[in-house]
Amino acid sequence: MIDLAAKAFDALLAGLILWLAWSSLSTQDILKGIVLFIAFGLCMGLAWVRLNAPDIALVEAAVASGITGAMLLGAWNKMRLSLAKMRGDETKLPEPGRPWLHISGLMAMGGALGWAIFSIPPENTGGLLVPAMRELPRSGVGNPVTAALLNYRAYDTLLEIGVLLLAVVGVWSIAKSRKPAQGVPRGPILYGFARISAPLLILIGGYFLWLGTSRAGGAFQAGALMAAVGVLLVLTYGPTRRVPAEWIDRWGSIFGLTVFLTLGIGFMLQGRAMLEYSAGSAGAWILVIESAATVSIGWTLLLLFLGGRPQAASQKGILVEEDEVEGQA
Amino acid sequence: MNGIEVLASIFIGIGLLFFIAGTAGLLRFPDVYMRLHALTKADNLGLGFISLGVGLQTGSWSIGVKLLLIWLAVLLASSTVSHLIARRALRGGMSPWRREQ
Amino acid sequence: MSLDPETLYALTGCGIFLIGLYSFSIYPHLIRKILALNIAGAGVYLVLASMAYQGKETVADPVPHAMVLTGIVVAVAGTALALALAGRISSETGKVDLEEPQDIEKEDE
Amino acid sequence: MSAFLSVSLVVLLITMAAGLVRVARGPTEADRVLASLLLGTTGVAILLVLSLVMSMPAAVDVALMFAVLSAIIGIAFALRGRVAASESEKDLE
Repeated sequence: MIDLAAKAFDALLAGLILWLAWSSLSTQDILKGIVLFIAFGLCMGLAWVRLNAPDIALVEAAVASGITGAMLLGAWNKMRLSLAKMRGDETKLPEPGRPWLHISGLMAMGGALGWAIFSIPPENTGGLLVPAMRELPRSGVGNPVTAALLNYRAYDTLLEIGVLLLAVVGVWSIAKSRKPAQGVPRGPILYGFARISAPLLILIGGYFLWLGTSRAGGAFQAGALMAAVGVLLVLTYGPTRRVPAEWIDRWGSIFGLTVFLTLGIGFMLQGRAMLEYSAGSAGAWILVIESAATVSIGWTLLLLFLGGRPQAASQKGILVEEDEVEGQA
Repeated sequence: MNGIEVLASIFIGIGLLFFIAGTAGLLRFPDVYMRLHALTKADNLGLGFISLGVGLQTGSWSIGVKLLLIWLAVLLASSTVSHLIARRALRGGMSPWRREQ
Repeated sequence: MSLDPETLYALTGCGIFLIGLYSFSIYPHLIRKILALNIAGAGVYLVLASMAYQGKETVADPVPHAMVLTGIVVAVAGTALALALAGRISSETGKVDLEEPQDIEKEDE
Repeated sequence: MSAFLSVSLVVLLITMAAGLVRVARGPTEADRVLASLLLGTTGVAILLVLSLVMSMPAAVDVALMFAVLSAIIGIAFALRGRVAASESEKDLE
């Protein structure tokens, strides 16, 4: 009975994931596509838990359906507003050409992928599980995923923070930041909500950061929560507050990478390989790096959400949406 | 199966009923304002019962506090968001549904 | 036929990868293309995580999990950059797709 | 007990799938966003029960993450800038 119900759950979830992927992409209505994509992220979160991957589920919850969803909504709305201003037509698009060619190519690819899945040897060798667990006591943390991210493969994480920074550089050089709409009234309920939940979110972010050393959690989860605090505050108070000076954005986003690199080079000067922690103190160094990375990841994700370089804070209340058509109403 | 487990399953069962009712409301009610009922009342009560049941079953204080936090966060979020969306719909000129229409 | 959960999820991953790739190549709207890339990426992560799954009772292989985490964060960075580019394109041209160059010339004439 | 929990998981997932019908059908944009919020609540409930069935306490943390972030999307949607005439027409449909 239990086994049957578990199988039914898995099959239903897999079907839902496939249906959501298909329907979020096949609709002409972009908002519908985005909302279905957010629901897709929720179902993926359930699938990660089913696959014993709570770390991925946490990141999926925070990043994929929180930050990416807000980013997509903002970009869609900005595009819509600027098209309305330019009298562009969003719905008139050329017909997709020759789908059958694509479909036959993809059928062949799907067959090959399915064959590859079924030809994986059934006796599971465990991959890198055995060495990863063997070295865990020496890695300084209790969670094998954190150990893989910040000890065994710390280079990956270093470069990943670098990629986030590069994305900010790219976004800043092609666009001005998207600003919260001014004409939409906020109201006491929203202000009260922001006042209660911003500190709560920061507290929970700290909890996830600390949790990462022993269980599922870590810098990315905590950083995404910090970014969510930023998104909430920008949306709520954005039209009435000054834009912070640009040096704060710059230092906030490179802080983590700086600490990470300084420590890596410091270890090299002590005669070890880059990011090779000294025996016994690995746990402390990992916590230092993770805390610095949390600040930077949060800041970077917030800057990415803003979708461009923030405008200079010369006067108060400058956050007038340039593409805002509302004033004409 | 001891008493606590029976109580936990009863709570989870009540929660399930509220979820089913909420979804039925979401599907059957005629306009966006009525569908808000399904969102803000039935489902949040259902989540409350389910977290009560799960909390009884695990019997751990740290998880209990987390469950309470989850419930409060969802209550806060759904009441704020539905207020904002309903107000925006009303000011955007969407009039509530009436029977005689 | 009975499927292991990991095989089921791996096949689902293949399916959403194909759906994403198909939509990416066929629909011209830029935001739909970005959504399609994200969904195709999720398919790849699903395959990787189901390779890592070692059964109900044991811990899963942490290394693919770490790779998927890195992948998700890099995908967010790429999505943000792509959305900024798409916004810039639409504000410059008034269009939401990348139209063929000869069509633009026709309009100019 | 465990059999009951496994069955209730399936029931919750079915209610979630039914809620998706509202996301797909609309008719207004507000309907879609509200329905997705409701799906989030159902997802949190599924995660809580899943943490019992799989005896995985970390699933409660995942539920906490979903719960505290569920408001962001809705707020971003409700506070977006408006296109003066065209959108209110669309909402009225």
